[in-house]
Amino acid sequence: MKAQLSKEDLLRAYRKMREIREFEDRVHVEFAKGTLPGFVHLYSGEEAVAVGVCEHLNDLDRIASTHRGHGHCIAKGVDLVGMMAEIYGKQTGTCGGKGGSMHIADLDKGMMGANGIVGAGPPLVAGAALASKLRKDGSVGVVFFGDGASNQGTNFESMNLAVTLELPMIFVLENNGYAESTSVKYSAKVGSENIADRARGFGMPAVTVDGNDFFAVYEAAGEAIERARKGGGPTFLECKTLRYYGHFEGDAQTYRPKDEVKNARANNCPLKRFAAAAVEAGLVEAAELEAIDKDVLALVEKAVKEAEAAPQPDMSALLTDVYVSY
Amino acid sequence: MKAQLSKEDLLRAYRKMREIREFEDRVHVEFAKGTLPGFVHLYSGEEAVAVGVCEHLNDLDRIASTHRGHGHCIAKGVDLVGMMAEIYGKQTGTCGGKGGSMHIADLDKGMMGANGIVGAGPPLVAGAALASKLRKDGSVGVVFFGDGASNQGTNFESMNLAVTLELPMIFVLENNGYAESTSVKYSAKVGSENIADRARGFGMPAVTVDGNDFFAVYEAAGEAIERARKGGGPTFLECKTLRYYGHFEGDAQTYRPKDEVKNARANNCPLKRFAAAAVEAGLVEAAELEAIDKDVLALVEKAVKEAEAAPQPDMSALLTDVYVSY
Amino acid sequence: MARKIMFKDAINEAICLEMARDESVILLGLDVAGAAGTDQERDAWGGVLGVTKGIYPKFPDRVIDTPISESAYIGAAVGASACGMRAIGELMFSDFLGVCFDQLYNQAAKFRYMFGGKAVTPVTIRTMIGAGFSAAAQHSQSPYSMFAHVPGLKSIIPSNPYDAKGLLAACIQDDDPCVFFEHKALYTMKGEVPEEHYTIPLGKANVVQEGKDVTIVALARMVQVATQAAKALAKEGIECTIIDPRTISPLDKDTIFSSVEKTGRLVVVDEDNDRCGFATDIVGMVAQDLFRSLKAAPQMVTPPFVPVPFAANLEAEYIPNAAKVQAAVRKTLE
Amino acid sequence: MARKIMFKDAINEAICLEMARDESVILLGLDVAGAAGTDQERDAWGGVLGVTKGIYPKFPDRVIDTPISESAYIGAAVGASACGMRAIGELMFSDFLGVCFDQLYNQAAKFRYMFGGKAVTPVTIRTMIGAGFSAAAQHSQSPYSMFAHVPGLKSIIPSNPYDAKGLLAACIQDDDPCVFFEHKALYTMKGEVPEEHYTIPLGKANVVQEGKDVTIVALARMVQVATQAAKALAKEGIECTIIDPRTISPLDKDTIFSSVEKTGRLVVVDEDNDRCGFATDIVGMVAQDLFRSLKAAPQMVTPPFVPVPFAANLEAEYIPNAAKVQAAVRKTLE
Ligand SMILES: Cc1ncc(C[n+]2csc(CCOP(=O)(O)OP(=O)(O)O)c2C)c(N)n1
Ligand SMILES: Cc1ncc(C[n+]2csc(CCOP(=O)(O)OP(=O)(O)O)c2C)c(N)n1
Ligand SMILES: [Mg+2]
Ligand SMILES: [Mg+2]
Repeated sequence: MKAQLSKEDLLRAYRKMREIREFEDRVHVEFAKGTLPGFVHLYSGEEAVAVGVCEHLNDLDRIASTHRGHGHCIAKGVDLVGMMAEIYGKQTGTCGGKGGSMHIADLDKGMMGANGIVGAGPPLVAGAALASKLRKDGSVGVVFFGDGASNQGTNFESMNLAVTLELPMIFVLENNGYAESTSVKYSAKVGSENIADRARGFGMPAVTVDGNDFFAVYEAAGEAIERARKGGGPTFLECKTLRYYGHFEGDAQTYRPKDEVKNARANNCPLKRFAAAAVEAGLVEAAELEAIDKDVLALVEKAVKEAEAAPQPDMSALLTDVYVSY
Repeated sequence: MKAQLSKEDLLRAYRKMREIREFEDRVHVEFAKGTLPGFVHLYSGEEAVAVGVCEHLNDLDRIASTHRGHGHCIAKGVDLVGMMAEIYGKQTGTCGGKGGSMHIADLDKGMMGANGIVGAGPPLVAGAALASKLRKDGSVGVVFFGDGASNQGTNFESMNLAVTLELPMIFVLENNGYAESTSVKYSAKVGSENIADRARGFGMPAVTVDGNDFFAVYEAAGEAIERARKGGGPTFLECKTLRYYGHFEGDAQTYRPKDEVKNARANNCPLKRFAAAAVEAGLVEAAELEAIDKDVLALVEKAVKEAEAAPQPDMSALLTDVYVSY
Repeated sequence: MARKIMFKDAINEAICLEMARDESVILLGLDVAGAAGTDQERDAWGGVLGVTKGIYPKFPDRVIDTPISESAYIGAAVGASACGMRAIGELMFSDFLGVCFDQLYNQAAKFRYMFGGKAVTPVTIRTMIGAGFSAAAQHSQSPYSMFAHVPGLKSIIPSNPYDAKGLLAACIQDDDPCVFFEHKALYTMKGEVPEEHYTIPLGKANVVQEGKDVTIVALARMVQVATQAAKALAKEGIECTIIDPRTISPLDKDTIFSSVEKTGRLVVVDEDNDRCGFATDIVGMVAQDLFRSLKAAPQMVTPPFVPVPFAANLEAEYIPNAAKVQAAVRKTLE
Repeated sequence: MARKIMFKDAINEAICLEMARDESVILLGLDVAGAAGTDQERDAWGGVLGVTKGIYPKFPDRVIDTPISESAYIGAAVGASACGMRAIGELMFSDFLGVCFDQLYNQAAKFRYMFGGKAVTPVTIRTMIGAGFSAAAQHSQSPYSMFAHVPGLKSIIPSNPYDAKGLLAACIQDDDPCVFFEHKALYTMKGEVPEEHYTIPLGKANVVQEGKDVTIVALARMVQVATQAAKALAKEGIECTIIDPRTISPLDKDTIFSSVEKTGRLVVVDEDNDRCGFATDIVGMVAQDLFRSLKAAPQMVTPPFVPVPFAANLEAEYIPNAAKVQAAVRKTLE
């Protein structure tokens, strides 16, 4: 738990994590009712990663995300109400209902998009980081990607490119142990437990942290981002975590040990751990956190109600937004 | 210099190296006359790599090559006379004149093709090695690629796939210091002098050897191939070497230090080094090597003459060989 | 042949039969078995929509889960096939072609030609196409025209369970690189499928129904849309021939041409846009070769030139429907 | 405007002018400067055929050599452009599209639509096309039809130095993703090019010559072939209109259509095969929309459906030539 985090910081970080959890848990419930369309991948359980990293970022900093993007969006400041409407495919959604869960983006917030293509993010963020570097505005690019995605060629190429061009870029590996039903032990037998070892071979600093420990992520990310802002080049940050739901909604999850999620929820929940540590250290009060919980609950409820009530996109939207001019 | 190499072995290896050198030097001369079409990339200077590796291989073992493929073809036993005709675009060429310098292949010899796409080889050889593994015939797959190609995503993905599936595959990196005009110091800043370090991060054994020392390559390749044949999985073998000509014929090479090639030819020529070592150790006689030189000179002369005299492909060849059946 | 099974089970059956018949047939892809590296039972997924479920237990050595590295494993399927295997590589969604296209475009497709006829690369790529699932712009495309454009590749697009089984078996047995496109909306379609092994020749269209007035050409799910339209039109006395080419490369020009020669009218329905797509391909070749037989302007019913939208109402409008096909048919009769 | 310069110099000039005008313009690619990491002078290559030579010394920070990692650097060009830059990414040969296509196909092309109109991605990809250099199957292709098929991308194909400069400038200034195809056989073509800055609007065809009998549509090097054919035909009294669309997406349908309305006859000449290609695209849309104006079957002059062969005689036969165009024109007049 770092001195540099003020009470305000702590409460804001907790709120973000709670927003993600509440949002995802609610989407899970709504999806089960059959009211939500498409493929939906939930981020519950991994909140400390997105928030631990994004708490260091401002709107000029860019992130790119994955198919499991809701958490990154919320952490980067995308409006949760618009996100819910987007997932419902409504006109009021962040992308006017044309993108959906896998394509939420908000460039003004520095959020370059969730992405349906595994491994698409790293090159895009390399470009963002190159823009940062050329503009000399001290901004950075952060790419989030999974253990499965870490095997995609785009990711390796981008690591090398970031080293070659000394880009202000952070590679945040969310190692949740699975790519769909495939264990990371199979897909990335790097010879150790840590995929970060592979990044070190590319000539960049690489660290592995407990991704369920907000403070560990926050600290490591802070160091990497600071270095990048100062022209020190890219860093690889591996965060070990776990997703609480299936790969996507509808996944029977027979590939997981029976009590894996139950145990994690009970003993290794990033929100619970954060709360316990912060309260114990006397930095925040339990009641303050509970107040946030209530607030967020109401916010998500409002988001769902508004999304349900919102109109579908106007039919004319089918043909617009393909080109700026054509 | 290893005991396992009989005199016959040594003479054969030397002959192969000489064939490559003579072939390439002659293509260089012929190209300068303006008689040869297309893009031509010469292998002179790197002979010890192709031959040091391929001397361990038989026709069941597969290799895939690069744009700079002549050396690998010759080392793997492709007929040099047919190759020359192919480079001339003649009907008697290895591929009937339809492939040319960048696409010489001879599947019966386990030569899966030179390739115009940088980084195309590793996935193909992963497949060949998978076939070997499933057939349990003890064969292996070897992919040759350059320092530039080592940055291509396909290469990284294939390293990981080879580790995951424990494939009998050897990655032979021909680090000749340049990709076109770009230094490896720029394109692969791995934090050390050795790209092999990067491979180690993928969880496979990796070694770096002097690629101009036939015996060093031979020994390291032998170990790797042996391990692969026995089910021990993939190995990465980095061979440091130098090309004597430009990237392709026509390259002005202003990016090279003035005397780089001259010095290398004088002091670090793989053929000279082989000859000196073998003769000094009393394993072969200088006269035997000279006899080979003469032989090979005549062979290449014959190849050129036959290529020049050979007919162009029949016009009907334009439309054939697209499909087995259509 | 009374047994009815689903399209996806027909695919599964074809793979199993071929694997049983031929030891060189292998299956490579993401979670094609599932649970690799875990302590739980394998075969946990059978592909993202369960199409290959149950194959791993039968052929554990030959059903191979891979890391998310399409270039490497699709390329490995190509490479293995150039070395005597008959690999089936599963590219989960055809939308992902962009991460591995070179291994098909410049490698598999060209080996035989570049190598002077000496290469044989009997690889089969299975991959999903199609909109209608709110899967948005990167999981709903039907880019077979890009494959059909490439000399050296064959492109196969079944529209029903019977064809799916027979065509996939034919692909696996075929000595050329085949790309087999599976429309995800058809997976649960039921139809009569013989239990025994059979193949359907590549390059032979299916005449779904014959009618004297108009020729409709349609693929995959659009065959249903065309059929629906034809039913409605029949009530007005308009008789349609519906041709399902089933494979667009090779293309059964003869069947299409001889129908257009009879009807003089052509409508092509496609789920992909028309710019350099399948619809213009058919209309273009008919216009060139059968101009004198045409009684009216050939019509294309295709989506607008936009990415596939997410919102359900937009997506429904994006996909060609029977009403639009009816209108196009009527236009040829004006 | 008497100054004559080469096509490749026109391209170089367009890049320099845009870089000078706009700080956000950057150039990324393999050896676009050259000698990176060596102790020798930079700018050693200026791209594989020297097209960008001399730009690095002027703008050393913005001319960026990259490792051989097309997905990463083409993707970086896209990403940088989504973040306020105007990146020019050089994909050396368009044949290499398969190693990086996703970053254009699913990313650059779709951002704007998927993100509800909020993204602007003014990236330009420069890439070589064309046969005729004995560069064989993997370095001689002209796959622009695959790009034209993708909603969200623009495809630009200049045929002369003047157009090359003006169109490339327009691409760089354009707010949409543009793919700019440079025929390698045109690089040494000389033509009048003003020194000053100018742009040519994307989506506006060039009517190379007007003639009342037949409309010929051709791109890039095929414009020369068409012109040669037209000259020969003129001697027989056959007058051809030659239309160079210059950009195939957007396509200037109006210019093509109004010419075909006048001539009633259409020949499309293309250096790429016709299956789902540019030739069928034009013929298909004309057949649908202008059927009543057509006096004869539209004709396509395209290479056979085979990879590009290496041997000089085969390659010469592969590429459409004036004699074949003349025959096609005559066919429309039979
Ligand atoms: C190029 C590509 N290949 C495959 C997929 C299908 N897919 C979507 S998510 C996923 C697993 C990703 O695993 P990981 O990167 O570990 O992320 P996680 O789902 O665990 O967050 C796969 C295979 C895809 N969307 N894109
Ligand atoms: C995908 C792709 N990108 C770029 C090229 C152009 N190209 C051909 S060879 C080469 C350099 C290769 O360097 P390296 O791998 O070190 O091999 P070397 O030439 O040194 O043997 C490049 C960039 C290509 N053929 N394919
Ligand atoms: Mg994961
Ligand atoms: Mg090199």
